Amino acid sequence: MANPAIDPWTRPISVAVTGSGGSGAVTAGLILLAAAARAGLFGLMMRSAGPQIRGGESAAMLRFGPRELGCMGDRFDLLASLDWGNHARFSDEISLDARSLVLADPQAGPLPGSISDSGAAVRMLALRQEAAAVAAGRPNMVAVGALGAAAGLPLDALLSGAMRTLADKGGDVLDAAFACIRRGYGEPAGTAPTLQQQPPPRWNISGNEAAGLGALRAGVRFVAAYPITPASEILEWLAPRLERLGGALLQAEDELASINMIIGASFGGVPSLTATSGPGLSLMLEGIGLAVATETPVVVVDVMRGGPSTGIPTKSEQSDLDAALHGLHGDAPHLVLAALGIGDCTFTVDWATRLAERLQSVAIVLSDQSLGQSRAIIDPVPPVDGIAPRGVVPSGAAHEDDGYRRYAPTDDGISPMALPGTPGCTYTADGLEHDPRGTPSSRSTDHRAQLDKRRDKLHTFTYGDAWAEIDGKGDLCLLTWGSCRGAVMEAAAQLREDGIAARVVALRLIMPLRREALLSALAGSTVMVVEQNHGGQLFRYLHGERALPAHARSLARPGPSVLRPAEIAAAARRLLQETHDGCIGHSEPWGEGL
Amino acid sequence: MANPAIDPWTRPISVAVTGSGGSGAVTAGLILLAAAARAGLFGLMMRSAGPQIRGGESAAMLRFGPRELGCMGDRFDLLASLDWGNHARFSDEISLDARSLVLADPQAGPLPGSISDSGAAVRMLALRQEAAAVAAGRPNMVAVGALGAAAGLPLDALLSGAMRTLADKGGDVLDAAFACIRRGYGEPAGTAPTLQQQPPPRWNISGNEAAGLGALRAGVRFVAAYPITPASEILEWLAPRLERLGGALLQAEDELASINMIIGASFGGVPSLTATSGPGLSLMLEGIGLAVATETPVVVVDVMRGGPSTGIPTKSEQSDLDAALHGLHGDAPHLVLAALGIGDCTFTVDWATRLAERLQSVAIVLSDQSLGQSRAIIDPVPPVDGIAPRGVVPSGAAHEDDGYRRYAPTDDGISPMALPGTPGCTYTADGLEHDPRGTPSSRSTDHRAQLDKRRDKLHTFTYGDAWAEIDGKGDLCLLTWGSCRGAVMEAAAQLREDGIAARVVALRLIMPLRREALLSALAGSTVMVVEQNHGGQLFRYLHGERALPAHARSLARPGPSVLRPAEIAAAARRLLQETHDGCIGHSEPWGEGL
Amino acid sequence: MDASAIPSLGAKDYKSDIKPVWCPGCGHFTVLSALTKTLAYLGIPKHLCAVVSGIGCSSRLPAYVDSYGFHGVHGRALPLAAGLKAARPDLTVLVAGGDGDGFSIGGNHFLHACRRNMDLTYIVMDNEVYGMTKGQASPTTQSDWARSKLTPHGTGIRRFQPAAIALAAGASFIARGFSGDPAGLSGLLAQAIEHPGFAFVHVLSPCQTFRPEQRAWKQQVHPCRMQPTHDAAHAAELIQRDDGMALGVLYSEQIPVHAPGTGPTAAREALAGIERELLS
Amino acid sequence: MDASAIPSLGAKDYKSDIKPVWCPGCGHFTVLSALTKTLAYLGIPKHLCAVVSGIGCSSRLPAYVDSYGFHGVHGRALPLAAGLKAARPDLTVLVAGGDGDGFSIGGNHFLHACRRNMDLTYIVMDNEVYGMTKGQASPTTQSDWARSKLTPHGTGIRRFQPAAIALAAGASFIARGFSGDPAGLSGLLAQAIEHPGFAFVHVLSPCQTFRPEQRAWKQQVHPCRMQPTHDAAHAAELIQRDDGMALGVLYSEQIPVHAPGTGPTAAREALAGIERELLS
Ligand SMILES: Cc1ncc(C[n+]2csc(CCOP(=O)(O)OP(=O)(O)O)c2C)c(N)n1
Ligand SMILES: Cc1ncc(C[n+]2csc(CCOP(=O)(O)OP(=O)(O)O)c2C)c(N)n1
Ligand code: SF4
Ligand code: SF4
Ligand SMILES: [Mg+2]
Ligand SMILES: [Mg+2]
Repeated sequence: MANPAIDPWTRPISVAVTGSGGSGAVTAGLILLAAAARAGLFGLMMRSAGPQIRGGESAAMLRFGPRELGCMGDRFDLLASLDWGNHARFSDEISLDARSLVLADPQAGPLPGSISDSGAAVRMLALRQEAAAVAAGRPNMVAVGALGAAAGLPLDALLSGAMRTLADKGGDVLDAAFACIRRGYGEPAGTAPTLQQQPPPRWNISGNEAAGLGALRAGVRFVAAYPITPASEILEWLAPRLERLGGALLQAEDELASINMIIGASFGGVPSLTATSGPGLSLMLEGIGLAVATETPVVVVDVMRGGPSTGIPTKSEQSDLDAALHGLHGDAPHLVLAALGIGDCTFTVDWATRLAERLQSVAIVLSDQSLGQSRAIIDPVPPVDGIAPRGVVPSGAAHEDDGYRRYAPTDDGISPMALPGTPGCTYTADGLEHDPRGTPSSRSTDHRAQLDKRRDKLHTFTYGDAWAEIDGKGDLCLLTWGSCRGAVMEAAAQLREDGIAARVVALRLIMPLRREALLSALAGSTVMVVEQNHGGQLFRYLHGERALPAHARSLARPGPSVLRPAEIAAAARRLLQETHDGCIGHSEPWGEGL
Repeated sequence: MANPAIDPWTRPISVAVTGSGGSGAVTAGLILLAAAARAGLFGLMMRSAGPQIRGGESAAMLRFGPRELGCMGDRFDLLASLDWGNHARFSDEISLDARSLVLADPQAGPLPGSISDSGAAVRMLALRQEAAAVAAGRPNMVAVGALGAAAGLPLDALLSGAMRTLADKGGDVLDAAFACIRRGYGEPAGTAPTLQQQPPPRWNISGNEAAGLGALRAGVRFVAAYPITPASEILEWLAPRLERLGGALLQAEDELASINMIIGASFGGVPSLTATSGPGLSLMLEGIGLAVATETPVVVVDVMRGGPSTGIPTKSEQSDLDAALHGLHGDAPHLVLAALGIGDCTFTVDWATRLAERLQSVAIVLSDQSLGQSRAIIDPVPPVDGIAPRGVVPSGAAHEDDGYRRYAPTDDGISPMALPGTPGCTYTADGLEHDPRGTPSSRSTDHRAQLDKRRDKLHTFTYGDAWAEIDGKGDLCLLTWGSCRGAVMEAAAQLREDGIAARVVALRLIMPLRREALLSALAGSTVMVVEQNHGGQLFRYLHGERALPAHARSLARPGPSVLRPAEIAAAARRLLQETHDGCIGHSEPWGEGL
Repeated sequence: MDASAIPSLGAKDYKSDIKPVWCPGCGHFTVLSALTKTLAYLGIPKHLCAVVSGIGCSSRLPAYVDSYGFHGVHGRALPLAAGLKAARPDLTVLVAGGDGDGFSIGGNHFLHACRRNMDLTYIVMDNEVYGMTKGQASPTTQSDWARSKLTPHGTGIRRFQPAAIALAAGASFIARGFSGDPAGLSGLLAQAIEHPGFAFVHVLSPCQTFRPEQRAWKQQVHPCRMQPTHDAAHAAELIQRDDGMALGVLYSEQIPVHAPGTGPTAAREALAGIERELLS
Repeated sequence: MDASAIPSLGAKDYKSDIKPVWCPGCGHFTVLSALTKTLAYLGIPKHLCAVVSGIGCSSRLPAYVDSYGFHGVHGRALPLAAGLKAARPDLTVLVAGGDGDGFSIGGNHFLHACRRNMDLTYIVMDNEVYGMTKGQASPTTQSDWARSKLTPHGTGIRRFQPAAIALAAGASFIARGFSGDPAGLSGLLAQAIEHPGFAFVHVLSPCQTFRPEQRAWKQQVHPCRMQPTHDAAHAAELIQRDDGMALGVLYSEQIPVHAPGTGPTAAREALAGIERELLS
């Protein structure tokens, strides 16, 4: 049944399952993803749903292959539709062509025009009928079997994937699933599987889970938060695990409370974090400023969604960069980092937390819906090391006669922090400008000294190489940040296939900008800045820091759909053509246009 | 008694009155200011106080002269100290030199070192003793008389100034004041004055009052706000006056409420405004984003103070620019304007409100403590005209069969707004992304269309010349914004006296940036960007917009003290020197340094 | 008022053509129907009515009513409505939302709206859960409800008592309805809309998806045993003793309505007079 | 407890060397003294005490106490303190502020702190005005107080009733003190600090500068006539009938203290176990 052109061990393949809400498209996707992992493949799964809370329609979009996958591809190899009810909603996201294969249930009614027009091959498969033959059988499980077979996955991987995914359902459900998968696979009989081969030790993880793990690794033991899409899963994952580690999660009454709760906890000495999305970030800004002014380390993870305002809560966009960089009133330097992929959510949150603790500063970590709510099969991410913990006044330390100086100037701008409970070091942290002891002051000299200190401690720190991921060489440089890195890397690969050498620079530490390092990474190249927002927010920021050559161009395209490798590669080709023709003019930062 | 070098009809003179809280230094200043107006002079008065709520120490710093005064000078001609208690706190702000005259009460104890060291002439004046000779006499009133005489103000102007300032006090207070002023003036006897000459029709106005007036002129009839220093006077001035005009001011429970209240009122068709300072702006950002997304016109006046966080509430700084420009999550284009002087608070709030109404957008107007809480004698500011009012669907208008399309695309991006009460046009304004009818939509095409519309309506509007004030010609361009304009203008005048031709460009409309116009205003000049903050916020923003030449330099210096003309002129001279020496390198945006 | 006497004629005209995103069986559907029925019954012209809300499943209601509407941000419906009412006293302004929107993030505005007694009707569809964000505990959730992943052992803290808080904050009209009793609910909504001043209607509106056990509410609700009292102190005791399932008007009093800036005395003076005062 | 028996010995040691910004005669001075006296009386080690506040004249208190302190932003002291207490159950965490800070901008946190019943003591210095911003009406200001320029005819709306709201929100300890009765206040503060759970102390603390008429409070306060009751319903009625001038413990009950994440059962498992579960 396998299609010889489809071999996920050779090149990544893309598979989609769509259906109306409740049809189980997402469960089918999760099983296929787990199956791919069991079969030793890497994988990625994104999901898409309509506005309905329950019901409506949903789609699981998967990709698996022999290497880590940072983005969906440009096209789909396989599609199984559980019904055609709202398929139109996904036709943009799931592009098919003559090389694609569509599995359709004749009982589901006529094919939508978009399918016939795509030129994809269609194979009829009686999903409902096959499922009906099994007690409590469900068509989505038949689809799992059929897609798995078409994708060349071993049956035992599929069954084992189902076992993992349906672990908390009853045995009857599992038995029915097994039977349906077998029928879909075309091997209706058989016993329960034992997977022959031990799969490599990989993670099956979502970006939101990965962010939670990064927090735990860095020592976060207190979280206060208010639920919001698409950040809630970070909190849901952390709540029971914090408890297991002796920490706690507190559900706050709102985001004003949650940011202030973590400031209080961190003042008490416990590394603390909150997670939110755009509207919550807006509400937290006053509190974040307080943490900056009092030099209380906290971490805010913003899982971005479509903006402005309530925007498009279930879809991804990189449009909160401006607010994260510049949203605080007053001069309030802090750290802004972006996770470069699903697994990188672990690294970046881990690193950000350690930096915030070390530098007694705020770190805002930008993730987004496309990372947070997608799952991947990846190699485990190593923990961060080499950053000293928060500098704390040891209990019993002697200090000057004039009292403990919480905000004393030091060479690196970091003043040791006395935690409550330390005898002899009582002080009051204050959001008012203050002198070195923390006493409110409106003197120019105190203001200047503290402004300098809060800026310089961030600028003079040695951050090492993790400020960016840099790949490849070439005269063309694709400069990007956050979740776009996956698609940009794949675009660079496509360009290389065309003989165009391209380097990719993906920023992880956005503020403070490692300007000199960035300038040397860009040196001599034609630069295109790729990001998923309307205003070209990174592009403008980098120009503001005078960290881009004058000819740099912007590829900024808003959500809700994520950027595709081919879209980026095409823009790069146009740019090179223009450069070559000598007609490259002043760069308009708005529009995806070049 | 008058000093021939001191002639406010020829050149501006500076006068300070200092004392401990309750000593009446500020009242003395207000009388002097009113007196100057009565005498036909222009004037400016800033005040400074310590952290105490009442008591502590306070100073009135005045300047008056033959032309409008946009800033304090670099030095003081006259100082009267009511007591020396906390004089040290003001010695930075009130710089004296050998040409200065200090009036000191022998009963107030020994002169502080800073006075003797300054080389200023000291004249002893028995303030307390003179006051004691009058029933209920007060030393500050004696000081008014003495300073008035030293400054060359006519006695009847002083008495008339006292009458205006003390109007709501009893007749006894006024009589005592008159007697003391006469004694201080050196003309102890006499009858109540009648001012011979009719003073020119000028305003005696603070920046906060001026902002309130701009709002009323533009039609604002609803204000909701939460008190905060240094913005409260806008609200206090407006509350009774709105009522007189049939409008209302609602004191909200917090800033989250106040921004949403004005959105509701504006949705109902009434031009609406709120005023706040940095911490309140932070809290309003989510609501401002809602106004952007729903295209509901509102105006937010931010009277800036020292930041970050609670910062320095009673002192001025221009450090909220970043937050005003970029503080909103998502791509949320809006208007940002800055008042260029005390009187310009009227013009800029008036213009901003009309723009917001016309463009169905949010206008954030930046003022600051140095404008808001200072008073000036100025020529009345003419009202804004030539901007069409909000485009509203007339009652009884026909519209397409598919219902009223609130967010229909139009040529200029402005879709006529139906006010509640208009039959046949019911719709729901929504902070979710929406289609032209306002129905929530997560389609890429709808998102893109609305993002484009919200951006383009701001970018394509014809703003006319008011985007900046441009003065002078020359190879040196001092580019500034907001309250700094006064000092920059005076610095340019100082440079011109040295034979250095300088032009001044002061931005009033900061976003959307009139980039082409700015580039041509800067063309061919050596540019120095002057602002009162730590990060060089305008400097970076303009670079981000690619609206500055590469060699532009930044003079960014934080508060609390305001920038002085000589400080700016000195920086400009250093810059020219460096340029001349050919050693002008890469511009560091931080630090005042050049 | 005999609630069953409310004619349904015309109710459909108050429904917009937008399809609700709600799950099948969601209590909010019935609240929508009861509301449109009430608007028809009261004969409020569609264009003179505005429904304001925050964010949540319940807060999606305005778009489904064919009147003017504002779907604002989470928790801020009440101030937005207060501004609208201050600007436009001619409109009937209704505010709709959920227990999360109104009592968690919006709790402060609830307090101050009760005190402020502007002529608004506030309908909270309480399902004791955050429906829209997929099932976290809200302030009204029982402290031992352990099915939210954020609070896997339950919240462990006292429930928010909407009626008791409204009373303590100074609300002049407090009623409780149930989406399973649409006729009764329509009657309460009509009284609330006609009440001069701030009227709070606490509606028990089950969440099918995250709180299926709320189907039992049908059996648990009962008519309010207390007579509507005008004595706040007595009402405070009665409401505290109430089990939270009593339907009807819990409190009602007539006090002056706060109508900022709309008094008949507000003379429309010319701006010129104000400008003249600025002269030095 | 006989309040006059509290020894003042050592109270001075709890005062920092920072000079208060308060006006001469401000009620907040006495609250500061009563507090330091109480800390001395209870013998709470300075380094194990933390005072958290928002913004306002009253909120400047932490810097004047020689303990750890946090002067946060306006209205957010309670959540900051909740986070600190969750992280550091070993500390005595006190929260101080004003009527504007606590009941206007901070009203929502007040509600939820009462419900949450963490072991915090919340001292509100109520002067029925915004002192720091120079005299605007606060939620507790009488509706006809017309001396604020923002509300020149008075607010026209009902006053916020702190004790009634606290009770309705579920607070387990509610007392009222007066800065003019420092001994009585110390006694109440001691009880509040010793109360396990959330203790709310409403302190009448006159503003000399903007409410000089509050000097009359001295004559108006009187001891609380009600016996501390443990029946919330009954207390609700009593507090509603109270004139707002009764001093003493208005309500007190013993319920489980909420102590997130500090249960003795919280096993300190290794992170490795959690990481292992991620394997595909
Ligand atoms: C500032 C902000 N924080 C969080 C959210 C996420 N959010 C959306 S709806 C909601 C809760 C809704 O619960 P409720 O009001 O009870 O309505 P229901 O869905 O139960 O009807 C939350 C937390 C948001 N949209 N905005
Ligand atoms: C977000 C924010 N809004 C407004 C203010 C201004 N502000 C400072 S203190 C205060 C009111 C203080 O009143 P209260 O809490 O009663 O304290 P009091 O001064 O009367 O002791 C206000 C409105 C602020 N600092 N921050
Ligand atoms: S999740 Fe619950 S509240 Fe939301 S629509 Fe579904 S049933 Fe209704
Ligand atoms: S203004 Fe009032 S509250 Fe503030 S310090 Fe002065 S007397 Fe006290
Ligand atoms: Mg709910
Ligand atoms: Mg107060």
